[in-house]
Amino acid sequence: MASIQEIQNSIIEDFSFLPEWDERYAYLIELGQKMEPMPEAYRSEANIVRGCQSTVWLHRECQGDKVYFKADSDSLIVKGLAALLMQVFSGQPAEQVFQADLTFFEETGLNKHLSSQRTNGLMAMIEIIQSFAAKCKNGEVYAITEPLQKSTTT
Amino acid sequence: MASIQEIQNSIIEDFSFLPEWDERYAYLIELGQKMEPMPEAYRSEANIVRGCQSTVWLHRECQGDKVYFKADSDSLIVKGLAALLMQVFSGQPAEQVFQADLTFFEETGLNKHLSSQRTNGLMAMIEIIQSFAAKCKNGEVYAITEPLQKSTTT
Amino acid sequence: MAINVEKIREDFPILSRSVNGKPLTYLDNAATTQKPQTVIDAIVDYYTNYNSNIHRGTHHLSNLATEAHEAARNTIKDYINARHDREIIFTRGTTEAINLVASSFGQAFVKPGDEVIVTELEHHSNFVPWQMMCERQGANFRVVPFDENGDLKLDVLEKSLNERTRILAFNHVSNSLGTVNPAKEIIKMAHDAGAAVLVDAAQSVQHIEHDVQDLDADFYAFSGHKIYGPTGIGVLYGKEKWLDAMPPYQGGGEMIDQVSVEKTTYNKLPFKFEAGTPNIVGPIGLAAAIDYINNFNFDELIAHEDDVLQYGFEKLSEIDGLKIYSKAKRHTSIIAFNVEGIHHFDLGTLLDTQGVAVRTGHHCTQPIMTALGVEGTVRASLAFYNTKSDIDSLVAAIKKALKMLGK
Amino acid sequence: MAINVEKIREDFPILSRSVNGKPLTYLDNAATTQKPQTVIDAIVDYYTNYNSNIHRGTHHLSNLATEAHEAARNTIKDYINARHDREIIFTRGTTEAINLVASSFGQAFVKPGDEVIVTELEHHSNFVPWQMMCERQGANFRVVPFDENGDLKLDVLEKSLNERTRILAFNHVSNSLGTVNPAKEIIKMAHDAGAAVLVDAAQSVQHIEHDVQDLDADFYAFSGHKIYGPTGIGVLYGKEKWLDAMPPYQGGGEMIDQVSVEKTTYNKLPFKFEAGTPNIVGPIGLAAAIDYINNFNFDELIAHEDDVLQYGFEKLSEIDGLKIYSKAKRHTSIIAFNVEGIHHFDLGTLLDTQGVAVRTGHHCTQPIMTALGVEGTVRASLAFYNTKSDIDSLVAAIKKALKMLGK
Ligand SMILES: Cc1ncc(COP(=O)(O)O)c(C=O)c1O
Ligand SMILES: Cc1ncc(COP(=O)(O)O)c(C=O)c1O
Repeated sequence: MASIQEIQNSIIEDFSFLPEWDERYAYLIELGQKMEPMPEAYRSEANIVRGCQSTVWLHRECQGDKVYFKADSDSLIVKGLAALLMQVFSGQPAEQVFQADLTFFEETGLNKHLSSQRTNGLMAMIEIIQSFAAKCKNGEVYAITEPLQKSTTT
Repeated sequence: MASIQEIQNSIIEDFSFLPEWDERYAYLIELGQKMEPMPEAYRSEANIVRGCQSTVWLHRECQGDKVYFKADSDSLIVKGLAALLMQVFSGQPAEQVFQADLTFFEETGLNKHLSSQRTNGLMAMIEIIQSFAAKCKNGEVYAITEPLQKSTTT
Repeated sequence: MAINVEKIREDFPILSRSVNGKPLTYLDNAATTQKPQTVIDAIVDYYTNYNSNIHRGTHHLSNLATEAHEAARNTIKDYINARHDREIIFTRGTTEAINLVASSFGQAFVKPGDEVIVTELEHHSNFVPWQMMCERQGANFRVVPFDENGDLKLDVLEKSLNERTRILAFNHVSNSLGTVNPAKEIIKMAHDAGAAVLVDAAQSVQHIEHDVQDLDADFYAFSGHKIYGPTGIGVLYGKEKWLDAMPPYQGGGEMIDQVSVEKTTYNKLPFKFEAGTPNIVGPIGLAAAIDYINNFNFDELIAHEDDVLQYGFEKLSEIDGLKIYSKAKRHTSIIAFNVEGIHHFDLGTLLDTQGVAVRTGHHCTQPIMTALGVEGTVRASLAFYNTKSDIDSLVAAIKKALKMLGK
Repeated sequence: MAINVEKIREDFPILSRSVNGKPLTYLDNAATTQKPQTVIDAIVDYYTNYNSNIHRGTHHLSNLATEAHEAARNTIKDYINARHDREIIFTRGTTEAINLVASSFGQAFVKPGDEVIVTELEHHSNFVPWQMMCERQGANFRVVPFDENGDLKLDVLEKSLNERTRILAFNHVSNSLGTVNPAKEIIKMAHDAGAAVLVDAAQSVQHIEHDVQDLDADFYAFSGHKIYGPTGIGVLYGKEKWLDAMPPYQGGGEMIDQVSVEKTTYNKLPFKFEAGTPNIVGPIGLAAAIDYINNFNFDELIAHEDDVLQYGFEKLSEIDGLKIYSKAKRHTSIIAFNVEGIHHFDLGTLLDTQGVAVRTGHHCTQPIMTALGVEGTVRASLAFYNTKSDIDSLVAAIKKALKMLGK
């Protein structure tokens, strides 16, 4: 599996082929639409990450030294953003996720361009992902949702 | 006795001979210094008109259809202003005082030049003078200070 | 119409900028309005030529600043036709004005078991302060609902008013739907029941009638930044008899007459409610905005706004699947909508890439969203500098966005 | 000294104006400071290019405004060395910051019979809110006196602190005398007794050390307009643990998480304490002011100020009958005085005719005036743009005024 940095680089490259913001949003929307549907059981209250305007469900699991995530949102654009986060983080070693320096938002200009992070709940998602990785690393969690299922993430 | 408007006009004329503000203040200070001392009995709590920075004592009497005032202040400049008010109002018919349109402050530029009227208590003095005149006219007061003395104002 | 909107637009420098490579179409006026150059100039003039602390100064700059600040109070008084300058209290905005009344009126007049009424149509700023006050005073908090068109249920209001009702607070215009409430009628109803009334005029003072004496409002609150003025300044009008009877809100400089360890006495109105150095330049900028408005015939400005609003309703309702929530008997300046199957945030974001600024979300009116059964809406809101061509840009942008979202 | 004051003065446009036909000598900086062109430019830039409501927008202007507003919070956080941005709350000014703490801290932590301590050296804004709070909460209000030199009586303070003391509020620098209180020592004393501490930094943050962590202040308040920034913006720093434990102050937009008729929950720090649309441009202008200061070496700026202050003490004390009240062990930026037999208002007015702006009166510190046994004083107060030649102008103007007053 490619490293967090490698994946970020390839995202940055993908975006560089899309100079217009129209195209970039179209790409995000496509990513959102293509994301594997989230199992209904994961849409629990405990998995909700509330942005000011949209809701994200974020399922997280810890297996061995790795963390796995699944996400969904009622907004397609936020779902696209979540898809990028899944690409970057899901299946990576907890240690790496915890320490990761998230560069691709800045490098793609997404951070400046998207409405303030408070609005879309993105920062909250990232915070939860990284603090979950920290807990996983320290053996404090296995999977956070009930019932515990065999992971379906790749 | 000259009318309120005549007296105001002569004040406006006096000031017009003093183009520099230095001179105008010197004139006010002189007026203040020359004002007849106020009888100690008039420096009562009831006669205090509090400005933000200086204190004015304002004694008021109603005799027949006329009103009489005496004033003092701890500030020489305010005392000078009070002296102008005494010239204009003291000894005039209550009816006239009540209805008077105070033009000389504007015409001399004193209103713009002096620090805000809230600071020097001037507006408060004028208010008290005019509302006293109204009461006098309606026969609601004779003299406001105790003990009631024969008027010493001219 | 006698007004020349193209010329008006030239007075607002920001309107000629572009966003994301597209000309700006600014339709977020209910959130905040843009400022004419005269407002910016008044602020620059203040800081460049006569910045000073006010009211207690003994020097020339202080006189100039005091005079300008107090002249501004007078301009504002005239605009809303208050009786006296001293009935005009400066606050940070509508929110602070309402908090002031909730706190000071509450302390003076609201006892345990008393009642306070608001409506379901309120902005959080005219809801939460009363909720907090009721909790502090042990009073009951009542909320009057609106019907499926966005009109207040006046019959419910009438029944809710009773001899325990101390105060009714409602907005003249809903920021979320654009509903114009029949304010005069409502105020009369409340007064007949013996209750005082606060009118939240944040969305009305710039768009419709705003005569506090004609309305007979006891309190009336609005924000400078929503009426083409600066940020950080708001106005609370209160009838003198109420303001006199209420305790001060904040303590500090300006609101003081005498201070000693034993006893502190308070200054006269309006200063009793203006603790600390005020936003000195705020009223000066706000008065410049009102002077700007006064250059025009208000009715003509508003006729133009209404014209663009009607055009907006027409054009938007032609879009497939677009649902408009603003359906009240009378409304102004605001169109709230959603498109079936589309998240408001996605639509708003894609409008932005096309230079069209609208607001999306709950607009600080969650009780309204709950009643409508939605999470949020898209809201386009007008000012007199908007044109039919802004509506055309909005409609074109929506169509493009819907295509991108697979509709 | 490395700083070039003449060049600095060119950055402040108002300093080159004249007053009453004389060049302006501005010595009223404790009341409010003048603004460098960069602050004015930042305000104009905001209104001309990216004015918008913040935090909840879905459009580009709103992002730009939100970013600038929050970047400003960060600049201010760095200037006072707070731990987190969320410990920086925007208020209208020092007065509102103190009222916020008095109200919310009071509600949470002050019970009947508890004690609150202030000092006799306080501005009304750091006196009256505590007095009002003690009345509401049924707590005891204690005032620590100062000695004949204007220094706090630390032994009395030490004795006043006890296990019932909930909070001590004092100013780092007295606006009336210029006394610098030994803040670290005082804070340690209070903490040893288990009391929280609010530092009124309105007159210190621009003149002396201002590291909230080094001071270990629990709360720290100052006004933008006194540190070369705009009017209508102030800062409350609070340690996160306190702010978290305190109830909100005002209710409304921004400070809300969820609102319903049944239950309202509050937003996170700092927004929990920032109800309503804030003074959006205020922090942006204030950050521009701090950026301006940061162009220089702070110690060098202050060394210059102190140099002019010493020169002022020297020259003023040479005037016959002039009595200086500022005699504390350590002082900064302020000289308070009177001339025997002369009313402060007369002296101030006559200085003004000569273009010299000072403040006269009680300076919102009536308890200090009572202690000194005077009605008021004349106060000359410095900023780093003042020069020895300003002092010379002051002295010459005093001499002329005394002549006019017959001395
Ligand atoms: C020491 C002190 N505290 C508080 C204040 C109040 O500040 P503001 O009026 O900006 O709220 C002042 C202002 O004069 C002050 O000097
Ligand atoms: C109807 C209404 N009330 C109150 C407010 C609050 O105004 P501010 O945020 O300026 O205090 C608003 C602002 O959105 C509003 O639209």
